Amino acid sequence: GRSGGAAARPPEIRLDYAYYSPLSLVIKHHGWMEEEFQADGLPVKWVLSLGSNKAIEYLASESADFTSTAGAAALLARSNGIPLQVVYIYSKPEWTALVTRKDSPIRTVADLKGKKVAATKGTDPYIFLLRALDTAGLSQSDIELVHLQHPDGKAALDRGEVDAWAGLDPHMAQANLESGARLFFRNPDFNTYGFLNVRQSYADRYPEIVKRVLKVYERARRWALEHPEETARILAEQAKMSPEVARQVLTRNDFRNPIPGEEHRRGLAAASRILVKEGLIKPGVDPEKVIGELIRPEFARAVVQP
Amino acid sequence: MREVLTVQGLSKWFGELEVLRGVDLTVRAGEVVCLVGPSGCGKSTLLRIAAGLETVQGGTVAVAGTPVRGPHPAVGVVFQEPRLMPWLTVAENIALGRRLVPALRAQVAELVVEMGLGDFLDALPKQLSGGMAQRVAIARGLFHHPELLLLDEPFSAVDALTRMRLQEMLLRVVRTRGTTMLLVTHDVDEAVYLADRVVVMSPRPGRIRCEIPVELPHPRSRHSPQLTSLRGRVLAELLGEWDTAAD
Amino acid sequence: MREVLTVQGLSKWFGELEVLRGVDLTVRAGEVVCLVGPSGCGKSTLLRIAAGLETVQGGTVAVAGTPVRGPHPAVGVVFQEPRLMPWLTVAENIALGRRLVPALRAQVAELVVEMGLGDFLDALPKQLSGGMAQRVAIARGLFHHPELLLLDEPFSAVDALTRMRLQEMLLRVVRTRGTTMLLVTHDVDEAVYLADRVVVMSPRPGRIRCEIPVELPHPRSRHSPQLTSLRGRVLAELLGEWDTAAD
Amino acid sequence: MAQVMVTRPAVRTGARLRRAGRAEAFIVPVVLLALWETASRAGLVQAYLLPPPSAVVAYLASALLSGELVTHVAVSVMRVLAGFSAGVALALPAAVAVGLSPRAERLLDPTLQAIRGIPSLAWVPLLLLWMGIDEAPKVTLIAIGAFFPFYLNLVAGIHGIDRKLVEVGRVQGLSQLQIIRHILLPGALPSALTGLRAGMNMAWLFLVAAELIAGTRGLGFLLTDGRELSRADIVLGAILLLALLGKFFDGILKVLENRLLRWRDSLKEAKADA
Amino acid sequence: MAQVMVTRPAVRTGARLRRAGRAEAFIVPVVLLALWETASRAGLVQAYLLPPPSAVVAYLASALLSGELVTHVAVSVMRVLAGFSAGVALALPAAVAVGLSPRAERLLDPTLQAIRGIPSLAWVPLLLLWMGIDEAPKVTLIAIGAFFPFYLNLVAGIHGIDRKLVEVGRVQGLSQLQIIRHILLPGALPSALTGLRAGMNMAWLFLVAAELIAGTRGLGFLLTDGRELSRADIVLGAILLLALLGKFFDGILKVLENRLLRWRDSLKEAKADA
Ligand SMILES: Nc1ncnc2c1ncn2[C@@H]1O[C@H](COP(=O)(O)OP(=O)(O)OP(=O)(O)O)[C@@H](O)[C@H]1O
Ligand SMILES: Nc1ncnc2c1ncn2[C@@H]1O[C@H](COP(=O)(O)OP(=O)(O)OP(=O)(O)O)[C@@H](O)[C@H]1O
Ligand SMILES: [Mg+2]
Ligand SMILES: [Mg+2]
Repeated sequence: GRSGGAAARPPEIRLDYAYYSPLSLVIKHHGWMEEEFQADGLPVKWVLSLGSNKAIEYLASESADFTSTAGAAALLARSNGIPLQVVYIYSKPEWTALVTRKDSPIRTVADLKGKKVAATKGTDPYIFLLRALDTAGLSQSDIELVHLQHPDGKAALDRGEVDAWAGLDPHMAQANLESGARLFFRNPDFNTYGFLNVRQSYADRYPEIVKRVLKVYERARRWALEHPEETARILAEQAKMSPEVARQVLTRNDFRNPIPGEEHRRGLAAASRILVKEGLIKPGVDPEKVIGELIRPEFARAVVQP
Repeated sequence: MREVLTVQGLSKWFGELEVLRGVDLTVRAGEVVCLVGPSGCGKSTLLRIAAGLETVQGGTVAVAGTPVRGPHPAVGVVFQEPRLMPWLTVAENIALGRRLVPALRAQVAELVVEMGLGDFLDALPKQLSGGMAQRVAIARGLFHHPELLLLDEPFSAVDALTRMRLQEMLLRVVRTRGTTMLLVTHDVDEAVYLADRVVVMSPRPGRIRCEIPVELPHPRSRHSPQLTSLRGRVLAELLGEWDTAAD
Repeated sequence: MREVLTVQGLSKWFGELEVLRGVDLTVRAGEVVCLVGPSGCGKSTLLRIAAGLETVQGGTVAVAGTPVRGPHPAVGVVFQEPRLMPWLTVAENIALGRRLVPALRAQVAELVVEMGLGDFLDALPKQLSGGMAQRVAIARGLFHHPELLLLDEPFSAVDALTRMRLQEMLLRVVRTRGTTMLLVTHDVDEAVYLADRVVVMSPRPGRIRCEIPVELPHPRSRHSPQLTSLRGRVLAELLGEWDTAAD
Repeated sequence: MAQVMVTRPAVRTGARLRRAGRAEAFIVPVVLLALWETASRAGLVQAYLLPPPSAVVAYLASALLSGELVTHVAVSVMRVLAGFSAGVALALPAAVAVGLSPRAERLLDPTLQAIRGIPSLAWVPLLLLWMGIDEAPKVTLIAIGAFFPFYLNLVAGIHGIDRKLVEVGRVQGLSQLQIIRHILLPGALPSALTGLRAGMNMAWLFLVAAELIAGTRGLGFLLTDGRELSRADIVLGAILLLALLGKFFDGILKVLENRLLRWRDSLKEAKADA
Repeated sequence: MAQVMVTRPAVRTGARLRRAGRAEAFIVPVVLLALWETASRAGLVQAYLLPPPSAVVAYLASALLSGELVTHVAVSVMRVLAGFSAGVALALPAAVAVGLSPRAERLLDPTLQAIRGIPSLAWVPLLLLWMGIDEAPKVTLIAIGAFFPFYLNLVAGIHGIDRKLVEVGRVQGLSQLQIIRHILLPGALPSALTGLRAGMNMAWLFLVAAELIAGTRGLGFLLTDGRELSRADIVLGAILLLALLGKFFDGILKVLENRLLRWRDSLKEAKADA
């Protein structure tokens, strides 16, 4: 029952790890989650998420209880009725940017007018692209949008099939190192953060568990801030990246503000305007309300020590 | 004597084609009846109906007094083609559906030797000559000791001497097991030599033109004057129908 | 006279099974040779070798002086089974491989009528009786006017009267087109009636036991005393071999 | 002894029976849909996980009205038909060669069998690399999908042809080409038709992977897009349409099969004749 | 007139010929690999897009040494075998029922044909929902993949059986079950074996989708993971292994096919006997 409070406990701790969430890799590498719950005899089950949409599927189908996604993906899911909530920000990543070939004449967003640009619909790079266009007074109809999966976008750019690409790490870092692809438009604020989500009912039922999981995340966050080199090594090893790529990816992660709050609310609100305009959020859904329901900072507030 | 097969007023069409018209035929227990008639007149069809393999448009068919609704366990059939399962050996084809335990295999082997196929117990159908395949089919028909055996030109592919041997074997089966036989043949000599009664059919649509009893005891001499004269009668009946049809 | 088929010292094994042993046989232009022998002695195999469908272990085969390496355009074959393409109609089977333009269709129709199958020009094989299918196969073998025609028990599935009609037709073909024929049969009457020479084979491994010339002009009378005595000779040869084999 | 076997009255074998047969086809799907709807309404499954059929139908209706659905379907059908035709057209000569010549078999078959093992998703980056992002790689991927089932079945069909019939062709003086045309292909037709149906199926299965390549239209795209957007109603709507379209094209081939194989004296035709 | 047809010396038909045949199988792949390596080295394609075979082999070797590869292969093989067996075991009774009974055909076949049209990727969210993320959904998805080719071919095989042979069973007094066992199944065996091979292929194709479900091991995972990480060498290594393993299991079934169908008097066996 819901009244269980501290006494209520799930049969196991099920959470994901993802190449795009360095903290999850750090925790898994050190075995800290297992350590935390060992005394209770609670087994820990790790699931690898290969992308936000998979992480959401695991969460929605109750195959996992803590999963990592981009903020926009969590917003889309919540607006489509999946009752998830963000309890922790594992990173403020700059995992997306606009990329073009080394020798391309494209220098600014304005140069994209009439050009072919690759992106994966509904994902952070896609939202980033639209927001970037907005800064130059352009809209989606001013470019030729080519829908490609992230790795395919990288290949298409390299082969000259498209003029630019709304890239995503680690593909972006790799493109940069391999072929000298240029990140010609960057803006960390246009990324929608790395969200650690739980189902609302889970948070209601097992608040103590949520706090203890976040405590472990806190431990990892502090450690990562103190040991950037080792964090990069763990990332390279676990995510099979070359050390250079891992280092580059890590420099674009900011672990300083883990508590979901106003900053994230604003970020999501900006993203939601794009999503509504593109018809990706169903008509009749009020984004403000959804964002309000999505963000649940109480656990992080209780755990994070300034 | 008990009627093993009773056919009354049978008519059969294949779509637009009338094949049998009002056929009446009775075969009594222990009898050997030979059916002769021009090619395509419906002999095989009649046998298939008796075997419960065809629906009809009119008339009745009964085996041992019971209306035929499908294949009957006491009725054996030797089809016009060998119809061996290509994936089974000779022995397995003969004992179709049963596991070849040693005792059964011995029984099969005996029959195979009687058929003059001693060395081919484990051969596959594709390794047999035409006449050999036909003999395997006969062995299969005999193997489960049917009360009524329907044979459709069973010796058409074997040489004169093998044919005689097999004819004797059939007569032996009739004598020892009391099997009733309805046998289609186009060899008039064979018909009068084997039959207690020869039934002559007319060209399509097949009717029974006449029945010619052969009231000679076995063993018969193949060249006896009685048989020669019967042979003439049967041929004349066939020929008569032929000429009628040709008009 | 010109040798159309020449077989010398032929030997053939199927794996461990010796089927033909040192067979010599010559067929001259315009001749009709009938091959008789016990079931499984290798008659079909010999025909298949002459048709270029089998490899051999020894000896030579030549058609019109040329060594046989595969099917020869001037050689026609009528197999022991009808082997009709089930997806083609009677007419299409007979004209296999050629488009049935009206002129060709008329030719086919003529032949079909001659075979007594007038109504079945457009029937599918599954709609034919055993004897009808066999007649279609004969028509197909004749249709492309071969110089040498190899026939494997072509009349085994037809009734006595149809058989006689077809025999006359074959003789007419020999007379008018000069076709040479090698015909396997197990009907000794048929052999002596049709043949210029009857070749008797021994049981497996098949050898040529003897050749019996039939030096009677056509038309022959089926019941002439000469034929009856020849028939006796052939049967005796067959029987002799049978007894030898049975020892 | 009573009247025995009377043929069933002609009426039953005709239209009535056929109509009854059609109705029976709907029993299972209707029962499944009813169960699903009930489970959804009773709250046994969360609507965000598995929306009830009514919600899926509602989505499809709205997409139909907006005209969007017609485009998706039309685009996918065109791609599948193009890819299927190309795949089949290529598989035919390959299968004939491999079916007939042991040398061609030794040379080609092992490589083809290995290529057959490459999953559709794995082709995407390769095709992108070779053909870019337009229609070509999509149609090619679908063609690859359709190629193998047809190839495999046709080879098996040719290998299974009764040697006796081929011999007839040879002694009747048919050329190699005539034998292929008049004996091997018709003889392998039953297998080939099975292969055609399997190939059509595979073409639809590969469509989804194909439309991962730079598409904004098509049912495969709709499916991926729905997943990307966490829209279960879109996902299920796309699945439903894919299943129905697959069934529709399979139905066409099945009718073709029944027509082309009327000559058979087999179990199936025995039933149909009765 | 010269000596005519002498059988080829026994030696040639034996080991030597077979060895020559095996060698021929490598001509095409070796040529392809050589072309690819040359293109890579000549800089015609960027190594990070399509690394040369040597780079792929290098990756495979390192993964083999670390022991990782063995795990991936073993896990995938186990899944494929489990799913394949399950799919085939379910397809057998379904196909027999549909093949024999027109009623079962009307009832089941349309629904199955529609389900067949659901692409592997579309199953992933559904199976996740029903079965979670462990082995069950993965094996189930592979079983679904293997089910349909076997089902389709076996039904076609049963439908195509010569009615004449079934009649023999009936007049010999065989029960319905005996007819199935002794006549229908062996008679449909050639088709069933084609279906088995196609089903095995499909099992491998569906493996990749199956291993999208929360896996961290298996070749399908390796493939997806490699793409997600932009590691073309991993992607190609996985493709190579999938192709080889697919070929290997197909080869086993092909040997089985050749053995089980020795009784046939068909083109294939005629060649083998010669
Ligand atoms: N399945 C079928 N469909 C249509 N017609 C058929 C079928 N079976 C037989 N027939 C026709 O029925 C007629 C009689 O055939 P049946 O096989 O009974 O002849 P038969 O007397 O046995 O001839 P034969 O001596 O040549 O074997 C033939 O004209 C044949 O064309
Ligand atoms: N493909 C084959 N493989 C193995 N053995 C075969 C093959 N074909 C024929 N035989 C064997 O060769 C022998 C001769 O066969 P063939 O068909 O020539 O006999 P036949 O004289 O025509 O007999 P029948 O009068 O019964 O038709 C038989 O013992 C048969 O078992
Ligand atoms: Mg008949
Ligand atoms: Mg023979």
